[in-house]
Amino acid sequence: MNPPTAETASNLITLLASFMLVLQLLMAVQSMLVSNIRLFALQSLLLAGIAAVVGYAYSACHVYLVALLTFVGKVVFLPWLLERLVRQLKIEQEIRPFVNVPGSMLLCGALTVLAYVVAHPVTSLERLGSNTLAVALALLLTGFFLMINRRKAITQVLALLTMENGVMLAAIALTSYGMPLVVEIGIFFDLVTAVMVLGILVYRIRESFDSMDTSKLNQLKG
Amino acid sequence: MNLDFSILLAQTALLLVLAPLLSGLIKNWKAKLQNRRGPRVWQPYFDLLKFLRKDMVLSEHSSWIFSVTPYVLFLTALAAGLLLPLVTAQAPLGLFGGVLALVGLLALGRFFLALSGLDPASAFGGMGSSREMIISAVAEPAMMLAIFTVAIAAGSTNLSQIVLASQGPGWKFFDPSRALAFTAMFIVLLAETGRIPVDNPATHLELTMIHEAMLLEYSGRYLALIEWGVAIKQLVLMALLVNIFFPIGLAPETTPATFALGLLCLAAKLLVLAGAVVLVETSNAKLRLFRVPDLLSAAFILAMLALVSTFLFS
Amino acid sequence: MPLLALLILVPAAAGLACLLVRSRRLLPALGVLAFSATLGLGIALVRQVLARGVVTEWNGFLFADALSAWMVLVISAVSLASSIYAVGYFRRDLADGTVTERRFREFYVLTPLFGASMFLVVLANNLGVIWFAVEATALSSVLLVALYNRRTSLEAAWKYIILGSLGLALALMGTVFVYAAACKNNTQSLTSFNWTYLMGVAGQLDPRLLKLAFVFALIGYGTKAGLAPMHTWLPDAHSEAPAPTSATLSGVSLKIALYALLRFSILTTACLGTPYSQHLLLGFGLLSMCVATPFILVQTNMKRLFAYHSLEHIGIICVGLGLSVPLALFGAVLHIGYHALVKSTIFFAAGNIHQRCHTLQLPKLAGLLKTMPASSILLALAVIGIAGLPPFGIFLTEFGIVAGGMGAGRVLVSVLFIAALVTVFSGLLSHVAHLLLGAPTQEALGPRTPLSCVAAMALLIALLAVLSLWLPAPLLELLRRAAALIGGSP
Amino acid sequence: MSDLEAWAHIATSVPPATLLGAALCGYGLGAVGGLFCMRQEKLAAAFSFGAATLSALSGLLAGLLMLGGGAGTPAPQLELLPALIPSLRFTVRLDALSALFLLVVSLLGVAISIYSLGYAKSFFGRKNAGLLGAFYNALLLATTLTFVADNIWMFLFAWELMALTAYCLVSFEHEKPETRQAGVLFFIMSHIDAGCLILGFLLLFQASGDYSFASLHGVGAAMSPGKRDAAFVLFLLGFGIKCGIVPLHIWLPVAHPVAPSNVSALMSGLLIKTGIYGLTRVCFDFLGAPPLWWGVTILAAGTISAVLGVLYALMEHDLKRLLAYHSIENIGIILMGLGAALIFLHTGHPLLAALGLIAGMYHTINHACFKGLLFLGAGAVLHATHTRNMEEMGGLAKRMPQTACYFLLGAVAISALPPLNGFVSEWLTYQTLLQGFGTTDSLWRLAFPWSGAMLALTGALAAACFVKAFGITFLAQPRSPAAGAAHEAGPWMRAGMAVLAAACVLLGLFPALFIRLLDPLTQQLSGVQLSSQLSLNHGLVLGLPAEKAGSVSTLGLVLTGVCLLPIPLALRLVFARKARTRRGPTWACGQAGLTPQMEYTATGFSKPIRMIFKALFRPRRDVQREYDFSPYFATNIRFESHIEEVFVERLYRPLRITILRGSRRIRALQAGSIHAYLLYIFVALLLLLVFAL
Repeated sequence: MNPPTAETASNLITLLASFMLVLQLLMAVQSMLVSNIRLFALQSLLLAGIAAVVGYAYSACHVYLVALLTFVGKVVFLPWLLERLVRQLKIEQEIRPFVNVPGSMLLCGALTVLAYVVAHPVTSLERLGSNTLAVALALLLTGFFLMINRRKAITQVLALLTMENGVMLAAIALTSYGMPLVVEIGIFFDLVTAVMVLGILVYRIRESFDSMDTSKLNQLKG
Repeated sequence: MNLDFSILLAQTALLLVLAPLLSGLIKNWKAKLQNRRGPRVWQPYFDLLKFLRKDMVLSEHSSWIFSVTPYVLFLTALAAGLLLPLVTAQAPLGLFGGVLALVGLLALGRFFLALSGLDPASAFGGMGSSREMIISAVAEPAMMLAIFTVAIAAGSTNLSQIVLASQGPGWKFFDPSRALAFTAMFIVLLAETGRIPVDNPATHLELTMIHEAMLLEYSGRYLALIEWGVAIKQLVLMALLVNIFFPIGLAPETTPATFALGLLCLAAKLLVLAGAVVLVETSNAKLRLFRVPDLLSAAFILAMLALVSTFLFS
Repeated sequence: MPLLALLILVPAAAGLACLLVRSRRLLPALGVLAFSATLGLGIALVRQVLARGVVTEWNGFLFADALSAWMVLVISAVSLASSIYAVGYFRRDLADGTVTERRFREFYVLTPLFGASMFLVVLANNLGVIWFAVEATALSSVLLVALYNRRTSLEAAWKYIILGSLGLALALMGTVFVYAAACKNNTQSLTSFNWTYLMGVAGQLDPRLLKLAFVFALIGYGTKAGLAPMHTWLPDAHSEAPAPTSATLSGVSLKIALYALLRFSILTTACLGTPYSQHLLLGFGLLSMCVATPFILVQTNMKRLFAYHSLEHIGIICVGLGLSVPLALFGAVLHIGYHALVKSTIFFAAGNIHQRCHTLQLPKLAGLLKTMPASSILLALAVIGIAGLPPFGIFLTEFGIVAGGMGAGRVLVSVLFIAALVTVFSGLLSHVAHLLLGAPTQEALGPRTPLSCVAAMALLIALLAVLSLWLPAPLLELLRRAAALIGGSP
Repeated sequence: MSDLEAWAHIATSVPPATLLGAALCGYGLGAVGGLFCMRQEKLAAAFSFGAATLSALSGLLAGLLMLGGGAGTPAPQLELLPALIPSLRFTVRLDALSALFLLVVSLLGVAISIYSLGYAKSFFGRKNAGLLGAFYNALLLATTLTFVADNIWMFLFAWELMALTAYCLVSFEHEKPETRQAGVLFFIMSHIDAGCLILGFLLLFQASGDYSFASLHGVGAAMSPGKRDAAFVLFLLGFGIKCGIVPLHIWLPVAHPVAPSNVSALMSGLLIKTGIYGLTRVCFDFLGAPPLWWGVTILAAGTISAVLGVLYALMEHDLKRLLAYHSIENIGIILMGLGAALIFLHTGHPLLAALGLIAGMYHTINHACFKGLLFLGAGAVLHATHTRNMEEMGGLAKRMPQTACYFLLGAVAISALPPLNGFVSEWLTYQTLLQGFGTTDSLWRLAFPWSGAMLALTGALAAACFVKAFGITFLAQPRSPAAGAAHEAGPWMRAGMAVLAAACVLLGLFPALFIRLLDPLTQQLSGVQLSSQLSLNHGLVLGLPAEKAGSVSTLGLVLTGVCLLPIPLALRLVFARKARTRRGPTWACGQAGLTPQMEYTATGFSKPIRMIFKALFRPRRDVQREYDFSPYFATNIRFESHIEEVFVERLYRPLRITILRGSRRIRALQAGSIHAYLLYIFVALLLLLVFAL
């Protein structure tokens, strides 16, 4: 792998990673469910792009396969599944989150700074893209905060999936070609079944409770 | 310890004879101080004789304890007397027990007397035994501390040793610890023998009598035995007090001469103490029942001071 | 004869078979058959492990050492007992309609899969596969928790899946970090992710990365293991699930996640050399014990009471592992076995009481010794066992852990340990005494407890009693090797 | 006579270890037998209590042989079960201290098992007597194991087993809610003291590195003073709860009365002694040379427990609660002896330390006997009148003559009146305290006579309390129809009481003989053999080593009494031959006749003490008066007076309330909202990321 393509590849990966972080912040602010799903789809697309670039940079065919899987799974199938669920359950608007918009923006910023501080001593290991590990950690932490902040079940699932994206980014950034293929497929398969099971549960909860507001699910106390 | 029976018999006889005389004497002197002629000095002998001859009425509710108690009281008092160095420094049964055994025997007598007070199912007996047990309980720590003071000075609880130790050189009485101990023991003596400030021996008024209430149901020879036992107990306690704190005339070994001399000294000392008791009885009124603990706690404080002063001033 | 593969495939096959088989009567038999087969295989595995130290198959993909063999035994014992118990339990549920036909079949499909994924966790060599297997246990058990389809059980299932997935996402991040540290010297293949390889090369791994990995693994797998403060899903899930499932959940599945966390801890100790991971385990263990205490003291729901008690016992095991003194480690490993047996009996008894008296509220229940003598006596014996009283083995293990702690000079830890144990004991005793003794208050009583339920409980209590007083030599050797393994000397 | 010698020869030839083994197996067999034939009550009860009697007998023999063999006999060791973990082994060992307490447990076991053979009949049809027998045997097994355990693990194993079996027995009649609460309180307190003991023993283990008691002898010297004091405080707390030292005693008056009577006798005669055994073993054997404040603390604790125990006992009108409080008082007296001995060990007077030990141990044996006797008597009375309230008894002496005699004998013994065993052990305690005054010249020596005075107060109050207990229960007229219809206890029950009564008399009259048995103990713990100097005139008189010190001979006093008996008899022959005796009504101020309501009541009897010690009891009384037209002509008056349990009201109840309120506040953490749960995990992650890396 000659140096110039490595140079451009790491720049490209850093650019795409930062775009993923921006999308994450947008999701933190956005209150419409459907647009949130689309933002997630876009973020997954960027992740697939990064995988493709890594594949090209190291010309390792199995990374292309991972990029393709990410594209098919996370950009096409999961958003379609979630949108179908949203349409079926006719829930449109995300009700007021716990922390208002400026507050959550501030918190996401703080979490990103924390991610950089934590990732700093470890960045020497990266091969492609400067401090993509920090971006991955930031995605993880902000996804976690998003999950706490939002009341609707679908948004919590989405936040979980963005955390998953963060982990995948870390996998790609830290290791030269990502994790071994079998493990990738296993993880991917788990992700899909998790979302399907969540779907079943959301459907059943929708049946017995009339609304999808998770803060209503609090009978089990003490 | 040569258990020669002569001293044993002499001391037993002495105890039996002197006891009624002493209580008769005290009654007589008390009357004289209240310028009454009062009963003659040996009136108690006649009383005992009369009781012995009279028929006896036992309460229908009482159990075997009612009949056993007179014997227990009489024998424990007598046995306690024999533990005491009455006339000479040699107590006849000194080996069988020291001052703790003496106190224990008197407590055994009191225990059975209190039970016999409860036995005939009358309220007076119950009230008497309850008050008797409680007052003796509160008096016990003061007596024990006074005994401890004396026993520590002598290094043993054996009465003969205590007497011999206190016979040492110099006039021991003015030693502050012995004076305080004597006062404490004197107050305890008043409580134990049921004298005026604590209990009125002469009355039959239900609410004021403590000791008498327990004997209410007795009659005939049982009453005689109990009266005699109580008199012996009084003699024993007064002799104990007198011999420990004023060991004059108590010769180390017993010969007929020392026995006679000792008897004289004992009589003199007992008369002085009886006079003191009579003086206290006539000059004081009976305390209310719940003021008696204050009197006895005063005795306890005195005994405590006596103990402290053994090593504070020496 | 691929022993390890069979251990995983037999329950998986049983699960699929239950999907296809039409007649309803055959399903329980299949479940019991599957797990008795795994028990047999487990015993064979133990014999092989003792003979050959380590058993590997599929060129290193499946791997079994002393610790995993012991876990296999525990899993198969508890699953067998709960499948026997489920026979009687569901016959009564089907009879009074609380469980529909579809849910009944759903239970018999998912439980073997749940067992299979648990076996995969303990037998996998690759950390990624371990993560995948733990995720599989979570997914297969969430629908079991929601079996009754009541509002509360749905809520419990929802919390179980959300917190579980979150934890596993963090655990995945930890696994990625370990993998990154492993392939720094750019050997690029599946084997470089195997635990055996990692242990071999532990010296050269980057300590900073491993510390970060252990932190994420601790929070991730800690959530699945129910360590405080990540334990909040545990009482809801264990009290809402049907009795056989909550027995398996409480008895074994918490320890499966703890097993995964333990693998990380062994790796980190080997790499760092300092007891960094043991101090964290110790801290979280003590925190779990202290957090469980107030909830047990003022608990009003019976199943939640026993669920919080499991939280406390997980804390005990973590403290044992954290002290990493030979006696404490032996105590912790043995405690895993004893606790699994006792806790399953207790949840079986809770199931019986729930079905007989139709309520789990402790104030409403009293005098069960008269109304349900058989399961009450077995519950009393189980509570005596779990409270750590002498005739049963948990007294031995708790004493071992404290003695190990004091021997290692950790006085404050031992004092806290004993204080938590005594407080929890007093809470548990006053609740159970009120439950069992006195005059019965229940009027409308359900049908009598079927024989299979009582048999399952009696089997477990008998096993516990035997193992408390006499450990067969091979088992003792297996436990000593497992303890040595955790202690860092292979 | 020859077969007697043969029997004696056989008895002495069997080694104590096999006898001990036989006893343990016997108890185990009795327990299992009781469980198996639970269905046939008569057979189960007979088998289990019979087995208990025989095994207790063999235990008694083992103890006697071990102690009789003098100081030199080697202590046999026995391995009971194969060890689960190599370092934690089930071994037992019979050294001097264990042998003494084995003697106590077996003596009491024999008497109470015989008693139970008759007492179990009251449970037929109502409760399961086989189960009672099984738990009874298990308790005896666990207690014996506690006394003879040879390593930390075995001791704690037996200790917890004892707490478990005692709990099952205390809540045997669990229909009544007060029994359940008493059982739970007992078990929680026992578990707390087990916790303290575990920590204490492990502190010792830290220094010795090995679990066996052999390695723990004098391990205190190897420990740092701070750790040694911490270990002492932990042991004092742990064993203090089981002994019933005053601030920790609240479970005792609650648990003993609710248990079946044979169990309360066993518990108060024995279970409390495990605490004394523990304290002696630890303070004298393990912790080495004690600092001064240890001895003074135990002496002070003993004094306070004695005085408060008897004061609270006086206020009770429930017969078994009264006896339970007296256990606290007697424990206080034992601790006085042990505390004084500890102080002498510190000031370097082994001779006096041995005397204090002998006083404490002898009172332990005596207390086991007379307290067991009193509880068995109370059990017989309860069995006959179906009530524990003394106010409803009376006149039982005529209806239950033998039980009355035994109870009276016990009462005289516990009130420390000559010639019985209570007097002898209190005499020894007085002598120890007296000698103590001269040993040091620091101000601490005032503690000895002050404790002596308190001991005297305790003795006298105990006498008052038992005049009340015996008088109100047995004398005068029956106050309730049940008491009127009372019948004498069965032959087995009387036999059980007779054994203990005989023990009390023998221990009282021949102290020198039994003190010779304590030689190996004092040799082991304080390095001095004292019995030869104590027994003068070949065993008849008990004297102190110093040549002119005090001495006592209860036998002598009895003989004197007998010799003096002819005097009153002679008086009767001489003067009262013609006097007749007849039965008449008691004097009732001339009115018609005495009704049972006119008798003195137990509450009335203890009224003066309640007035004198008002500050401690804070008595409250309320009088409800019903009247038709004028308050002065009341038709019905209800009087109720009760005292305040200081420790329960001021210390334990507020503690319990704060703990439960705190737990409810913490319980709010699990508020049900998933967002809160996620926040907890998030905070945990952040904290770890920031601090732990």
